[in-house]
Amino acid sequence: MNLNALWAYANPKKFIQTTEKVLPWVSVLAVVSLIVGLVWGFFFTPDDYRQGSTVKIIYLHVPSALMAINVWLMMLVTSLIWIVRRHHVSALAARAAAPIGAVMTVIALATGAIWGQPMWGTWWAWDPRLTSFLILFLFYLGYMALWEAIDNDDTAADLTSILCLVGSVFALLSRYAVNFWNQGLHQGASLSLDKEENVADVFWYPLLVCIAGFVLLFIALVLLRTRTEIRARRMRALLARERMG
Amino acid sequence: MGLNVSNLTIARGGVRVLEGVSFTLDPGHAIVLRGPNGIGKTTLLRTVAGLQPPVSGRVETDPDSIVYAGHSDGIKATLSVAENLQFWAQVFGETDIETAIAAFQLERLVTRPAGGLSAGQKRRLGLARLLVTGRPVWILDEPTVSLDAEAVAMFAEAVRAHLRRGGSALIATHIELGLPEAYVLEVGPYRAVAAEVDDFDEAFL
Amino acid sequence: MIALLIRDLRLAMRAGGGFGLGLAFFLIVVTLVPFGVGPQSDLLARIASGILWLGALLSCLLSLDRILALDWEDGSLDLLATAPLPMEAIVTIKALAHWLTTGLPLVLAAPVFGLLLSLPAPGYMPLVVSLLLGTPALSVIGTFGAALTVGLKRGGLLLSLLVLPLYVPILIFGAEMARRGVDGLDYTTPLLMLAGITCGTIALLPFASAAVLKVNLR
Amino acid sequence: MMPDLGKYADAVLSSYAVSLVLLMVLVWLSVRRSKRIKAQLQDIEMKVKRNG
Repeated sequence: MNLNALWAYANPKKFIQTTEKVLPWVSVLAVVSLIVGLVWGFFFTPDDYRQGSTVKIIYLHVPSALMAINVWLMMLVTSLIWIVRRHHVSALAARAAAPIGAVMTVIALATGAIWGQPMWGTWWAWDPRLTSFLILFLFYLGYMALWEAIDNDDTAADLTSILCLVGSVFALLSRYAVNFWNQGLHQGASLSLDKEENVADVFWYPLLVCIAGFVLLFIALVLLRTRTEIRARRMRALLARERMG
Repeated sequence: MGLNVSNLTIARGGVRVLEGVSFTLDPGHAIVLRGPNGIGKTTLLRTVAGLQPPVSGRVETDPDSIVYAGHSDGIKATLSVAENLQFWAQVFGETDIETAIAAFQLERLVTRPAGGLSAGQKRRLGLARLLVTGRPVWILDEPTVSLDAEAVAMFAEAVRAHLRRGGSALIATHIELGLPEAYVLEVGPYRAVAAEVDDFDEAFL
Repeated sequence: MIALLIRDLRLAMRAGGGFGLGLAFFLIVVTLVPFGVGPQSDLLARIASGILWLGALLSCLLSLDRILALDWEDGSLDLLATAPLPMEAIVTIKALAHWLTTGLPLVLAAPVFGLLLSLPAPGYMPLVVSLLLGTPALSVIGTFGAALTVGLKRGGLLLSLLVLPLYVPILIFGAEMARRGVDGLDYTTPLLMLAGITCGTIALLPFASAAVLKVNLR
Repeated sequence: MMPDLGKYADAVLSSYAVSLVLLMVLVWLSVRRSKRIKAQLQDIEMKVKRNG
């Protein structure tokens, strides 16, 4: 496939036309896989011998934590595309994704806190992972606030893209700084995806379905919200032209 | 070193305001831009001065030959008149501020803090800044706001002297400056034509 | 460039807000802490380095919106943008002027305020060094934030929201270095990390600030 | 039907509740805004076309 043909979808009108057809399918797939994954995980998996039934929280905690980071990465990529190629759809997709990422971060933090209470005996610990997610949440808030604060859409797109780039570097620095600052309680290996062999198959397959569900849900929401942003943008452009007569 | 603008299209807030603007400004000449409010004169001047990129078209000039003066003069209230001018002279690598002070009759005000000047005096100080920069192409947006008749004459004389030295000026204004030798450019005919509503693309219009 | 620096310093002195205000705020924070946590000197000694770092950070934050806002309002920024100075140089000078008027006085005053909070003797050296290394980065990052929010009406609060997360790594390494110094531990690692972050920030962030400022001037 | 969650029932159930509520609120807000903006845009497009 010719790579240049891909850029055609960066035309707002073409984007709306294409996503019109794709969106229902993605939405249905997302709902189905979320229901399958969560039902499978909640009703048909055994308890962990150490963590008891709290292991079921994994089906929400791990996918949302993954998405919290991946959404930011997606915003970084689309910001770069905006800076380099100046496709408006790209900048608007980043804007559309940010609230989703923020909600994912909140879910990861909330489920983490609820899970931590019985396991570690505390709702909140200044553990490196938890702290990093809190900082990530602050980055999302700042990014969204900057979008909201600026009237001119192109200016807002430029500024938020640069903030996203600079923020990514500093988020990474914070991650290392926080690790250095406190070694932490969070079990890295047994539940994280980097060492998948440590998660028994009974937990692993429903988890995979849940992750797929979260990814699909994110795609569906991003498409929907990007369409909204494109329309809102066109609306503002038309109104501005009306005013100028 | 002149200024050559060809087929320039400019936008304000994402909406095209002027398109196909072309003109040439040669050394020793002045162009006065005229047109109703909101037509895009300020945007045009800012684009020519390099503060914002054009939608399409070209501005050919040496960026180191241009000095821009907008609606506000960049005057610091706590610095004296002489300190304000000295600062801008240093930024542009010049030293002489006496000529500028004399041209706008600021002699009696040099030690006064700029915050204590009247609006017209501030404007004169802002215009005197043009002289201390030593740059040949002046780009002026409504330079005569809050000036009285005498000060307008002062300004016209300063522009005329500047043109005699081989400089040039691009001025947006509503009033008669008393510069009969200046070429008047009406920007009204360049007003951008709105595109078809249905056919929307990257510009969302 | 020197002219711009001299002008900014002169303006800070004449307006009176420059040197004095940040220091006064720092002093107030240090005075209020014992009211909040109690006057026991062993407790104060334990938290002194952290409080001093937080106080320095907050008083730095206080003056950030003035870095560019005044020059924006009176049109100086437009004129500077068309002057023969690269925008990168302008933002660097602005950050330097901010550091000289805010950061440096804080660094010099920190030992005195350390006395007030019964900072243990081995802590003074690492505290001052960490502040000396960290505060320039605070000013440079703050200039980036100020450039982002320069055209906005209610920029002040947004500026804090944008800048504070960026301050996290510097605060962590700076405070960690000071804390290790107090405990008599080896503080080479945080020292090197802090120095590295500051150098990287000073070297690279002005390009981002300049790009942002150019966008805002359009 | 309902699996035995033992002594951690509160934790498990509340984390599912919190997550699902948050996700649903996000979806609901997105859909609502999408519909509203779509309608508004249609209005404006009509108006612009009528005015020529």
